Order: sequence, then C-alpha cells, then structure tokens
Amino acid sequence: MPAYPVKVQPPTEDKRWGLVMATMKRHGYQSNAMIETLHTVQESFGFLDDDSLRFVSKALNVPLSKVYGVATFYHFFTLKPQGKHTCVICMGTACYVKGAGELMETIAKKYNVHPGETTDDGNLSLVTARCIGACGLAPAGVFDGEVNGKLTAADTLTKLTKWE
Amino acid sequence: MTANGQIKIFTLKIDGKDVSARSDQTVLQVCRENEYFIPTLCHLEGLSNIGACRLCMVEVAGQRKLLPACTTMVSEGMEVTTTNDKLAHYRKMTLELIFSERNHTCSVCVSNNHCELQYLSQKLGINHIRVPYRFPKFAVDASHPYFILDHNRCILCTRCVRVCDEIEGAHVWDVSGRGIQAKVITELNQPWGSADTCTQCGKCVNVCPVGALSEKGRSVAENTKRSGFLPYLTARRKEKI
Amino acid sequence: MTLEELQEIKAGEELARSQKKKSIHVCVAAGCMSQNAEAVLNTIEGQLKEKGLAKDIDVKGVGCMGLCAAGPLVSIEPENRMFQEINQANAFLVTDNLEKGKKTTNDLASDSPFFKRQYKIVTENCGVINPERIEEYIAFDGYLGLYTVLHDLDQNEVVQNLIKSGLRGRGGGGYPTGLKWSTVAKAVGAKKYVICNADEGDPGAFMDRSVLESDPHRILEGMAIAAYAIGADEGFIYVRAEYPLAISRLKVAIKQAERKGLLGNNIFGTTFNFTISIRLGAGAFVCGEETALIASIEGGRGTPRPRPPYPAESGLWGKPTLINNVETFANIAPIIRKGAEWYASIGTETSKGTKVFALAGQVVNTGLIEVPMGMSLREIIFDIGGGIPGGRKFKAVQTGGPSGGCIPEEFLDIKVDYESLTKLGSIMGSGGMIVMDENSNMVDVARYFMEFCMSESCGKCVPCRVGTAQIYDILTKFAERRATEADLTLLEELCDVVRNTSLCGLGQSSPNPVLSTLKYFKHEYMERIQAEVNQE
Amino acid sequence: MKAKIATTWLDGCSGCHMSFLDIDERLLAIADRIELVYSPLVDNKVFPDYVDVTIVEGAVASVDDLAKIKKIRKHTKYLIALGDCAINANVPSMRNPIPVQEIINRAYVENAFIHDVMPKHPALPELLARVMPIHEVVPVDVFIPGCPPSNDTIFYAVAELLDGRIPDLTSKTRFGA
Repeated sequence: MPAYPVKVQPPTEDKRWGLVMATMKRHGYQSNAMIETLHTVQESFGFLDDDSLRFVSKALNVPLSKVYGVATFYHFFTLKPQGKHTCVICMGTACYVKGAGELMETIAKKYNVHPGETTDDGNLSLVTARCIGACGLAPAGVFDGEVNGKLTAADTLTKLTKWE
Repeated sequence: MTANGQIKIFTLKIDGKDVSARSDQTVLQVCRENEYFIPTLCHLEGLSNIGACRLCMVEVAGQRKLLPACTTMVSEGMEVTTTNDKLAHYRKMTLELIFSERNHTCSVCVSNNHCELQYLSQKLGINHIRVPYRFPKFAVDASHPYFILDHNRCILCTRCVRVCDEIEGAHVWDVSGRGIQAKVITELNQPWGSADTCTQCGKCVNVCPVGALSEKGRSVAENTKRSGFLPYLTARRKEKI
Repeated sequence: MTLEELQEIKAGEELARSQKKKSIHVCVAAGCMSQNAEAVLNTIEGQLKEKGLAKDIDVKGVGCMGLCAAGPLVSIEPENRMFQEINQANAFLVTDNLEKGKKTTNDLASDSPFFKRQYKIVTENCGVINPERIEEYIAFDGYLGLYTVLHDLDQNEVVQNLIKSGLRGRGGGGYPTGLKWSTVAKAVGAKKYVICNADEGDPGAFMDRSVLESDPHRILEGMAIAAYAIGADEGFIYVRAEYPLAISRLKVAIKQAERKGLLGNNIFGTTFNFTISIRLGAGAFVCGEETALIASIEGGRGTPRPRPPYPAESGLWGKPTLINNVETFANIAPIIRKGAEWYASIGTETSKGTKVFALAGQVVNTGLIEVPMGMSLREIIFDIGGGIPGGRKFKAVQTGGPSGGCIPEEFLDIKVDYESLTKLGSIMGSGGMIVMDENSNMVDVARYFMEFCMSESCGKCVPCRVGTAQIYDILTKFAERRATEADLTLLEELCDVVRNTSLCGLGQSSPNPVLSTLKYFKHEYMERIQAEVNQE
Repeated sequence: MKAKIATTWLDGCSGCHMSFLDIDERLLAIADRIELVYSPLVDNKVFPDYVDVTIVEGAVASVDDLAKIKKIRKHTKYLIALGDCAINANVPSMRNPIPVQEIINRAYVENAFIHDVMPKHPALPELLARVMPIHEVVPVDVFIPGCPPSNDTIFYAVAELLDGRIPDLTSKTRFGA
C-alpha cells in the first residue's frame, strides 16, 4: 500500500466497479489481491480490457506489465469480449478418450472457429475446458452454462443451430 | 546470511579439487572464481538468479537430480561435478532447443560476433541444430526513440525484466502468456515507445545477451553490450543503505 | 465452543434423525448437479408434501455417492436402498417405494462390488451428510479430532502421530506427511502458514472436488490440526476457479466454523488461533506445484522457482509454509480420532491407508471410489469398475494424469501403491485413473498429454518450454505418419533432456506418458514410421 | 587414386562458393589429389554415380532442391553442408513464418512496378512450404557453419577429409562467422 493511500477512481461511472472496489478493499488494497481483483473484474464485465487493467494497476500499485503478465498467464482470464453464446467442450482425459476431439473438430469446421476464439459475427465463442469434472458423463459440454453429457456430434450441432 | 558474523567458510570439491568458499556463495560463483567453465544465459552477476536457462546444471554428489549452479548455495563437503559427457550432452541439447525456438539468424543479426548465444554454441561445439526450427512469426518493435526490440532473437532469459525491476526500479518489462507462447512485453503489451514508465536508461539493452534488444542507429560492430556496470551498481547501492 | 457444546449438537442431530422414519438422500455433488439433481430434490420434497409424509421423511442433498455415470443418484436411508438416473419425471419411483419390497426399473444394487469393495475414510461422509450443515459434520464426530489435539496432545505428539500413521502426501509425490509437518514445525519463525492445495488440475481427476463439495468441514478440521502441530495461525485454500460449487460450499463452511468458534481466536477455549481464507486459481495446471502455487497466492504469475529452499523453510512471503493436498488433509481427523495404529494397519508396507480414485474412460462404472492401498488394478477396474463396456478388450490404464503413464494388461495384478506404480513408469499422482480399450491409440494418447503439458508449461525454463513443444511436434509427425527413425531417436533424447533438466515437477514428469507408451506400446510408434520413400 | 569431389548449390547466394574459390593458389596444392566431377564451376551437368565428397551450399527451398539433395545423398560418401544456409536455412528461411502464396504475391504482384503477374512457367520449381536445412531432409556428415565460412576454414576441412579425417571445426568457425 502506498504511504499516503489515495483512492483511485474507477475509469467510468459504471456501477459494476463497485464490486471491484469491494474486492480490493476486502484485501486492504494489497498488491497480492491482484488475481482476486481480476476475477471480480471478469465476473462483472465478462473480460479484462486495457482500461480495467490500468485501473487495477493503479489501485493496487502494481506495475502495468506485471498486471498484463498475470492476466495473460492464467487461462481463466480473457482479454477479449466473449460471444453472445458460449460453448465449452470438455477436453479432460475421460472426455478425450470418449471422442471429445471429434466433437471439437465438427464444431470448429462448421463454424470456422478455433477453440478459444469467437466467430466473426460475435455470436459463438468456442472454449475448451481442461476438465469440468463430469467425467461420468463423458464426453461433456457446457452450453451457455448448462452442462450436457454423453454428447454426440449430431446433438452438439443441433444445440448450436438453435443459437444461429 | 546478511550479517558478517554469520558467514562461514566451507571447503568443497569441484571436479575432484578442493576449493574454499563463503557460505553465502553459489556453486556458480565458486566455480567461476576458480576458473571452471560453466555456461549460463539467464544468470548475470548483479541480478537475482532464477535458474531458468538450465545451462549451468551440475552434478552434486548425493543428489538424485541435477542442480542449477546459479541457484544452489555451497555447503560444507559438497562434491560438485561441473562437466562430464552427460552434462555436456544436456547443455548442448538445451542450447539447441533455444536456437530452435525463435529465428536466430546469426548472419544478419545485430549482435553477430558479440552474442552470448552464438559464443556458447561455438564453445559447446554445436555446428548444427538437430531439433527442427519452429520458425514462429514475430514482429520487430522499433517504436522507441533509441532502442529496438526484436522478438525473433529473444531467448526469454528475462534479464531485461529483472534489471528493469531490480536495478532501475521501473518494471516496464514483464513476461506475458506462458509456455511456448511466452514473450517479453512492455507495459500492457504496447509499443515500447509508448510506455510512459520507461526511463530510457538502456540497462535492459546492455544486459541482453543476444540481439533481441539493441541500440538504434548503430552498426552491428558498434552494437556491443556493456553489462559490467551491474555488479558496480549493486555494490554502490549497498554502500548507501 | 466446548466439548459439551459439541456433544450437544451431536445429540441434537441424533434426536432429530430418530424422529424421522426415513430419510431420502439426493446426491448434489457436481456430477449429479449437472444432471439437474437440484430439481430432483425439489420434486421429491413436493411429492412427500402431497403425500403428507413431509413430517416423517427427511429429504436432504448430500455429497458425492460415487457412481457418477448413473446419476442423479438417490438413496433411502437407513436401509441404503439406491436409485439411479432419477429425474423429475421418474422421481415418483422413489417416493412411491418408501417401503421395502417392489423392485423398480431404476434400482441400483447398493451391495454391488462397486460399493462393497470400497473402504471409506476420506469419503466416509460423502453421500451421507448435507455438506452445507456443520451440525451434520459434527454429528459424525466432526471437530472431535481438533478438540482432542488441542486438549490432549502437544505439537510434537500430533506430528509423531502422523509419522506413525504412515500417511503420505496424496497430491502426487507421496512425500511422508509426518516428516513434512515436523520440518515445518521445526522451522524457525514466528509466522507460519498452512496451505491446502485444491488446484486439482489433472484432466480426468475430480477426487478433490468431490471431497470439497461433499464434506468441506473435514478439510478445515485437517488444516486446523496441521496449523496447531506446526505453529501456524493463518491458512489458505487455493482452489480452482473452475469449481464454483466447491468454492461456495467452502465459503459456507468457513463462515459456519467461524460462527461456532471452530475457526478464529481461542479455539475450544485454548490459546490456539487459526483463520482460513480462500484464494482462487485461474486456470494454470502448474500452480499445483508448491512454489508456483505460492507465487500465485502472492498475486503473481504462477511460475515455480528452484528448490531448495523448500517452502517448509521459506514459503509464502518467505515464511515457513506447510502445503498439503485436499485428500491429505481429509485423512487427518480420522487418524487423530481412530489412532495412528489403526491407520497404519490399512494398506501396504510402504503406502498406508486408502486412496481415492476418479475412475473414468472406457469403463462401465465411472465415478469416484476409495480403496485400500494395495488393491490390484484388476480388482479396481474389473470388480469395482465393472470392466470394459461393449465387450471390448482392455488395453491400458493411465494413472497419474499428465505426469503419469500408461500401464498395459500384463501388469493388471500389480498391487497399487506409490512404489509399484513408479516402478512401472507411472505414478500414483492425485488419483486419476483413465481406462482405455482396444480402440485407443497410444501415440494419440501420448500426444494428447503432451499437448496438455505444452500448453500448461509456464515457460520459465528452456527444456520444458521448448522441449514439450518439440516433443509435441514430433508426436504430431507420428500421428500423421510422417515420422522417420531419426524422429524416434530424437523423441527419446528430448524426453531424457526434459525429464532431467526441467525446473519443476511438471516439466520433469511431462515425458512420462511418452516414455511409458514407448516402453509398452513401441510397436504403435513403429507402425507410424514412414516407409522409406524412393529417394530419387 | 584421386578423390572425386562435387560441389553444388541449392537456395543460397553462392557466397560460399566464392569463399571456396578464395582458397586461391592453395587449390593447386591439392589439385593432384582431387578430381572435380560435378560443380557449377565445371561443365558436367549430370551428377555422377559415385562421389567421395559433395560440398553443398544453400538450403532446401523448392521441390527441385529436395529431389536434388536426395539424389546427391544417394551417390555421395561424405556429404558436407557448407555455410549457414545449408546448416540452419539462414536468410532463405526468413520467409518461413509467412505462407508461400503471400510471399510470392508480395514479390511479384504487390511490389511490382511493371509486369505485376504471378510467375507461372513449367520450368519454375514449386516452393516448399518452409525452407529447411539439409540435415532435416538427409543425413549430413560434416557441417561447416559460417556466412560464408572463411576460405581457411574450407581449405582446412577439405584437406582434413583428403587425409582421411573428419575435420573438427569448433575453434575455426561458427554460425554467422
């Protein structure tokens, strides 16, 4: 904490900054609260943009490059806005041996989008998960937050077609 | 080991020969003092040691694993082997991996003839790289008024990151991403020239062992690095405290 | 909190239970939750109300019952009648059959080998208690271990107990827990930390998550006992952000424990103080490595640093720090309650107690199991796991996640413990066990794990950063049948370099899936070597 | 018997051959021990069935290069990779991060002042997706790094080979030398 703590104002009037401020406050504005703070920013805004990274850097007194280094080190954080819909395909070992790879290929091919990317029209983000812990239901996917198990390529495409 | 009174003097064996060492010394320091050759790239006297390049791996009797000489503290009776066929093989292979990672085209590099990577390749007897070159696509950042950053030549030793943080105190540099995607960045991965926190001191350029950081407007022959200021600087600062 | 109050809570719970005729348990751990278990719970409650049975029959959400593949699972207690694949539409099968007798289409034999062959210590409360009520944990002797330790044992006695129990770290390495505790206990420093490593990153492993979701207080109690033994007053649980249910249940548990005075100051009326905070991981497998985990809690990039110094000496913020994994902490309270000798009587010569495995892949009963150390792989896969579905042939079992290896059929009768698995070129790891059948291609499996290690490499040291990428590229050549004999030699050499010169355990063990498949399934590599094409 | 020597170039600048010629009068000293059977410097346009030593400059960049080096390897006892292009693909490989079509388009269409057409002639060999060092394609026996290696280095290497030794060039040359 700086010797004379100065409250750093959020970049915009957006109410969601209140949540971010609360997280930082709970940790006494200590620099080690950075990851927790970034979690809150992402939860509140969906992704981490330059303005938010600058704000966190200033408020927690952490160098900009360090904030950027941390934000890009952890795969949970994303620096780009996500699509309107998100399709997560679990690539855990159990799902992999039960054909998650083929599922992924089918989607990637049809929508011309690689894992970790969003379609050009901003409609669909395709995401891989290391393991969503639904190994008993392999292969599994999460469609806008809803977990679905024992997926086939046809099932998956049917679900995605509804979002088009 | 800060107060003088606590420092002990140890005797240890390096390649079968007895040498003495202070308890606050690393194996690397003692080896260099006694003129044993151990290659290093991430290590630089005056900066913190991170044990990242793995070139300084040595054998220590009684240890199952190889240890990096730069981060291993000496101890009484320690027996260190600085080189043998296995170590030489690993060092060569590690250096080959570094060469294969980015685009190290020595012939057209700004650091040709005064590059630590190039020097070590010759010293370790490397005349070709057996692992396939990866040929990644990287840009050159020439936005800074005095310096150039060429990711193609970077070996991720992070000397620039450490000197900027530990010595200059600006922490303009850091590493973004991870694994094979990792790269050094300035501020929010923005053009170096637009980084307000850069004091333009040039320390990063002078500690860079390769051609990743260089001075603008200088010929290859003129682009030599001067990293000798570092131990001096650290010593002066300790005086002040 | 006093012992009397603890006993009062327990008595109260027992009284409440005795006033109900039966109780219906609905599994609300993540596997079943993702199949709408919550709605099943509500439906059953509604149906009981309609039948006017709400007073007599207790309905509650409980932790993981184990057989995730057949979820959502429901059971009727105390007779332990189990039902599988219950949804809102067929929930009446449960509420219509509260009395013994009639079989239904969804009955699940609770006396099948899957349940009977298990030995539950870590998961003893899983599927039994409501994880969001501290009273239920206390009713099953929860926090009694902590009381015993604080009142009857000095620090050294706790450590000695652990040493005698023979418990070894369940996170993967198998380092003797007692020895680790005694090292941190002896480390000089007024401030020490206890960290629970709940960054379960192995793809295909969900043991820790199940325990956290099903019985969070067990972890808090284990950590508190550890804190007392080593002289720490502050603890952290480093848990994956990908486990929202586990996080929310941990938060609830911590709050409850604080309210009851089981965390905080002057616990059980002694001078012992201990608080626990949660820190979220953010998707980095390498943070399971203890120095990387520490770097992450400190708010930085999760890159490991060379050891020594070990965290026991210089860990979080440079202070002596004890790091154990979830399953290790889950074993502590039972060891204290039932004694080190009891614990040491279970298992093999070198590996004591039980091990929780996440059984998945091409096996009939996928789910969570706990078995005594020393059970054979064959018993685990064929008796408990029910064998390979579809009449296909068993090919290999992968243990230890990306740091482990593939074990072929000829070693199925090996008794599972730390040493035996290591001898086979695999590791115990955290407990993922993926079964593969004849349709699996071992080169692809090795490539899958190498892709994982490559993208999870932190990038700090050269052999892991570049080596894993190079190995992955070579395996791709094999997968695409472009490889040559020279590639095979280079592959073996690269594995050797990465294993022997990488900075941390992630890098050092990353070649294991390649090496073990090369050892047992070399012909699958050879088949993919390109025939020497006409050179003209 | 005289040693049969061949030299050739793939994708390079022929600078290594220039350096080779810089051996000057020392060439005379070894002239009676060698027979230059194939080279850009001599008339023979067909690669002989047997060659003792073939010195190759340049990287493997086109389908022609690929066929050529494979053929050479088959008929050569000692294959020498001469210079950085042959050893690490050097300057020619600087196109590797960019797709071939993009490069050709840039060179022949976008940046052309006149005749902005894609070169299309059956005699033009197709470019490989990436330029490779020789040892990525066929086994190489001796590596002489340098851009170009000095005439002294080359002379030493050839002289050693003629005396039946595999030359150790560690102290004499390096990448980019």
